[in-house]
Amino acid sequence: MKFGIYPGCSLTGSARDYNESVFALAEAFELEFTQIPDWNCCGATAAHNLNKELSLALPARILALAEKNGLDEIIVPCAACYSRLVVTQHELKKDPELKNRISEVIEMDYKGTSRILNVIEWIDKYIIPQLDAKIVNQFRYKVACYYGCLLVRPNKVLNYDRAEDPQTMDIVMTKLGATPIDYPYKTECCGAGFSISRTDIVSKLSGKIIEDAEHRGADAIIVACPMCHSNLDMRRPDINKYWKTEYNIPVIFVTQAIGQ
Amino acid sequence: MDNLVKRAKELLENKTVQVVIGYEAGPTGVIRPAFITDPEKAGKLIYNDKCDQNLAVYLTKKEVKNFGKMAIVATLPVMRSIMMLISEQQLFAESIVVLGISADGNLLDIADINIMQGYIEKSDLSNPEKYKALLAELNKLNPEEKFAYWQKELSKCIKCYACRQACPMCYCTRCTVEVNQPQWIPVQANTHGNMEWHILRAMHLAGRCISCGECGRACPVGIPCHLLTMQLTDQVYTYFKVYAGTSDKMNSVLSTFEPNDKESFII
Amino acid sequence: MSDFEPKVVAFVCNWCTYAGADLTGTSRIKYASNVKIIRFPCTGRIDFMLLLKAFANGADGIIVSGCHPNDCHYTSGNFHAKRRWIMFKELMDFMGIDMNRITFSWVSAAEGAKWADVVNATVTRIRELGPYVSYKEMVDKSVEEEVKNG
Amino acid sequence: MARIGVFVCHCGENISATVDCGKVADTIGKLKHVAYSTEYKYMCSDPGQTLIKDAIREHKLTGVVVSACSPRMHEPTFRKACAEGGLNPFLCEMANLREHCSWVHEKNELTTEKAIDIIRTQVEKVKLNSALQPIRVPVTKTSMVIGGGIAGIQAALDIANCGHKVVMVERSPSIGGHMSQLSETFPTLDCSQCILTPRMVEVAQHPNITLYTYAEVESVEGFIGNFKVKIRKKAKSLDEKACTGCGLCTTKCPQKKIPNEFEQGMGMRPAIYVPFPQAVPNRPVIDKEHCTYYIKGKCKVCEIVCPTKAIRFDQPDEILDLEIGAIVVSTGFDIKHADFFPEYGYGKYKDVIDGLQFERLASASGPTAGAILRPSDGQVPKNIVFIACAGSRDPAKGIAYCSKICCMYTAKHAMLYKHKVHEGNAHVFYMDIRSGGKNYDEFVRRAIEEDYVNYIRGRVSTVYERDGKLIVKGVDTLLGAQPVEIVADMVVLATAGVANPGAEELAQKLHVSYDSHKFFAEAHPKLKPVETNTAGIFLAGACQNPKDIPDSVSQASGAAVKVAALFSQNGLTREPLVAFVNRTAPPMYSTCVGCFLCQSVCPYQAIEREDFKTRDGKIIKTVAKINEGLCQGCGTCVALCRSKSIDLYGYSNNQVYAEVVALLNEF
Repeated sequence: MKFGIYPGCSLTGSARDYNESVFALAEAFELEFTQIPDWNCCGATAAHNLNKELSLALPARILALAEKNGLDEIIVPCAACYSRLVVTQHELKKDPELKNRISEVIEMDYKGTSRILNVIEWIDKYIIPQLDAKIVNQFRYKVACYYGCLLVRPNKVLNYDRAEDPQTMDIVMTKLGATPIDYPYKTECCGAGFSISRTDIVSKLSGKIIEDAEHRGADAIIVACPMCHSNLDMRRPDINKYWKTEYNIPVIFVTQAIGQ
Repeated sequence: MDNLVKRAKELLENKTVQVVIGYEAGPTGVIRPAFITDPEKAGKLIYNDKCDQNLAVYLTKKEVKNFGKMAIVATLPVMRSIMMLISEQQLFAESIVVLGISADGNLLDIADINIMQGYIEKSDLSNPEKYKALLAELNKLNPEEKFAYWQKELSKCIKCYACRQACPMCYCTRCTVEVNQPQWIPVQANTHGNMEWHILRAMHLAGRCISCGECGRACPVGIPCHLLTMQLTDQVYTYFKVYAGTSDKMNSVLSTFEPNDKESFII
Repeated sequence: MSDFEPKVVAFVCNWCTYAGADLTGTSRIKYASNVKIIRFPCTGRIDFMLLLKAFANGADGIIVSGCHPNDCHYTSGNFHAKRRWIMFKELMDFMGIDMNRITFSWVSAAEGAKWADVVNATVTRIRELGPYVSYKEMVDKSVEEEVKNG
Repeated sequence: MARIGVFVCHCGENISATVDCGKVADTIGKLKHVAYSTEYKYMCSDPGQTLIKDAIREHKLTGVVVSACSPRMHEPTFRKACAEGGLNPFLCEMANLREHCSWVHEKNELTTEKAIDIIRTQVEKVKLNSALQPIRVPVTKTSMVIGGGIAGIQAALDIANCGHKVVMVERSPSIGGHMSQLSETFPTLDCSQCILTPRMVEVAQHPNITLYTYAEVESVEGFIGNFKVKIRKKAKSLDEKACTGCGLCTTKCPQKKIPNEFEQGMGMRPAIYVPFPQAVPNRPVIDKEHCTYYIKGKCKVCEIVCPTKAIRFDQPDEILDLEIGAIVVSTGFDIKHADFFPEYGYGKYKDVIDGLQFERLASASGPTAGAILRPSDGQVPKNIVFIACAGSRDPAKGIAYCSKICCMYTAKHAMLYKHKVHEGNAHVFYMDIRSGGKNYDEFVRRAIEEDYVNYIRGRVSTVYERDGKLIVKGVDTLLGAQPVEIVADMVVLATAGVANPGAEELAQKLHVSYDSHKFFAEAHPKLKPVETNTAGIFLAGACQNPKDIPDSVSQASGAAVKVAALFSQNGLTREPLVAFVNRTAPPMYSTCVGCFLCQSVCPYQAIEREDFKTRDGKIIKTVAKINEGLCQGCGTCVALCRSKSIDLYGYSNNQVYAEVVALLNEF
């Protein structure tokens, strides 16, 4: 089985740890990846606010490249990239005329045949079945599974898990030996794109997410999105300053939890 | 086709069936239908790419049914005809054994209707390749040209009704053309009446035609009347996404509906 | 062709379009007198052969009209009719029989004005198309053929 | 030889103003087979009708065409007149000269010509009309009411009080339905049990009502007036005649930890049980799924303690065959349960409950004897949140409709809470308050103004537990979409009303349509709200859509009247304009070839199978047959039938063909 992987910008930058853990997992579980050659920006988060065709053309080009290289399944670890790619596939499937127009724009034939997996789906499908044979250390911790907004929304398009109180990451973590806590902040906003421009908002919102996890006695917050990670983790000093707290609960990627 | 002969012989010997409907070579080498009732004569059965008659037409004939349980050499169109006949309650699944023939001419193991359904579903159910070109060509004509074409073709019709007799789906014991109160279709052969007849036939086969092309082959004056039903087969698929003869519980297209059936011409 | 008065036959269902046409009357909305109505219980009752018979007997245009989808007095007759007309139209188009001469419409018992519009639009269109010469010629020729062949 | 009479009406000047009636009558009079043609000012007047009656006798007419207004207006009038004149009424047709000609065209030659064409067409048609007799269908004067909730009870009592027999079939061990679970009812706050139980007893004691509880409809065949129904009486493991209802068995049953359905799982019951103290009939049943004897093969404590030896462990289910003339479906509704609201923690947190559970908490006969106590720890909740529209009007949840009763019962719940917990705070999140109904809005205002219930217009995004409290996060849209967070002790969800489980299956058994939410469909949304598309089957109550008690009861009485009207005569008379499948001499029997495609086009399941058999019973041929009792005469099967074996009286192939020919040809 040959997968395509679309890393996107985060995984080559601020979320290098995510990237490395995904590849480490793949190696350990003997799953071969091919990085989509000549990949480009997925358009998140600005493109779909500015220009609809651009916001579809960018992901369409990525998908067309994957098709061209015979990659039937693409894993997209970044939740924002995942959302853009799936939304594009959905929009172009719905509207053949638009599909033709976009095909012209990207100067490539786009068919929409690739299956797009987020990291949880990928783990569930390919890692979990081999888990018993390969696992060295069970991840025996109380965890708060934080999904963020993009992994499960828009629910009608993604058709993945449920928008309110999603369960897939909790199930995966349970299989890894962890005990997910009852966590109402699973899909609350972390501040997302305000990461750079309004750190005060990020501090306020992310602070609440961390506070509840700490309060419920979680040992770690598990994420599957580089943006969530950077807001909850990288902005921790700002958060602690804002709330006058000293939170130190670790935020780790779901892939890191397996490799631990 | 040793397998076919062996299987037919077996079926007759152990009295699973009383007749095997298949193909044989006539004295002049012309392929013709064979009705084998004696296991010793099973050797006469042949199958090659000239065996293109849709034998399913015999399944509803009293003379054949009187033999008892029937086995039938069945290419894809025959299998699909069988599905239609069962759906329309003209045939019982338990009264036939299907000696399926694959596209490359080999004997298939069709143990029951479900297996046959599986085989049909895997097959290409659109109109046969060889007719597609002519259909496409006709569709390109403008309305006047189309009308002229069909007038010319249908003027040849002699109302022999061979197209009807050859079609497995035309199993009615009394056809509309035999109704004279009112006289729906003129008795005489003339262009207008012929056209009405062929429209009637095509409409009656809408959603039921399994694209075997037998009507066209049967026509002694060479009217491509199979194109009429095949055109509708295409349209049925375009509009309703179904092909006839894919299950023994087919809902006929014209006797069912979906509330959101799409059309664009009703104002 | 200016004095050509087309003959138009309307096949309508009793519960919606016939009643709608009654309402056109009670509302005193005027429309072309070329159209004559045949009443059926339901569009589901309308045999496609009757449309052909109308052309054969000299109609230049036809209107087929019934209840809007979901409004059928018999709950589903019009849905069956709709499928029938889809197939019929496709076959006619394939054979080059002029479907511009047939108007299919849904006219409810409340749409008296729509009925007048449907009739007027159809009559205007048929007037432009002229008499259905090609079909008439075929029919006439066929009669001759018959006479010739005895 | 046909002798047709044509009567041209002037309709005052309505027709004659644009149509030259004299010319019309003259021209028509010259047609072959027209024996008499005349004109008159008002054909529908008494003298006009007399004119027709006299002409029928005088000219020995075999058919009549009244050329006047729309047949939709006066066809019955003139058919009656013809019958009085001695002509079969179905030999009369109308030519619509007014609505379809004189009123819509200008006065000119063409209009008069069109009038002639219209009449000519009807003359040709009427020549082919057949003398028909009205269809008489016998009626079995016993009705069946399916479902013994308040709607079923009302319908049964109304029908029974009209003097007709009623069979009531109830799935559970007692009648009473959801109403018996309710604490108090809006807008009067009178006790539900107090007004319902007398009705339940009346049903049990009414000489015209036969009650089958713990029974289900197995199958329904036949048609209006003549249904054949099979009912499965599930084994109660009890000899009902021997049982005195003393209840000793229920107290001694060792299996006591079964969630009580009547208490919405908030109480426990034994395996042999009476659903609630006021149950009718007040006899226990054994729940075989939980009974130790049925599971493990030993116990039989109930059998040992029973003073009248009424327990029957080996009792089989019983199938009853009934002849029924009309059916009232009143199977009620259900509410959405757990897992539907993960965001509200329903099913996850004990103190998030639904409206019916709250009813039981508030009920004097409920698990807490009427005290509002939270299920988790039995404490009195100081802060309670009610969430209206939990699922309803929420297309994302698949339910776009309004459940109608929730606004009112939520107000009632909040009020009941405030009456019982004076120091407590009640909050209601709502989208809109829909309180249309007599004294309904006043009731809601009372909750707000007199009982100080805090109404917050906005939706709740999530409910979660933290430190033993329920955090309700919502929004107040009247305060500029201000986020609201309430720390509550208990949350009550007004979950959407949905169709009962099994509704779809029952609808299919009854051949009744249902909507995409599995609610039963009425025959017409405005004018036939009680009828279904199957003649003789009527709807009452919330099985059609969520309804409150007054609406259910009104509809039940409406359904009862429909049944009583049907039973008021000895048979049904129907217009004979129905389809028929031809019959010919053997060995053909019919030109029908038995493809039965007509069966799937028929909206009324009116097409049956008829077998022709040899003397020794071997089937020669199976052909279609129309059930005249069910056929409504749409004719869809006629147009579909390829062999033209089906035809329709009144609109036969011959007639419509003749109309087309006549309309287009002058002869």
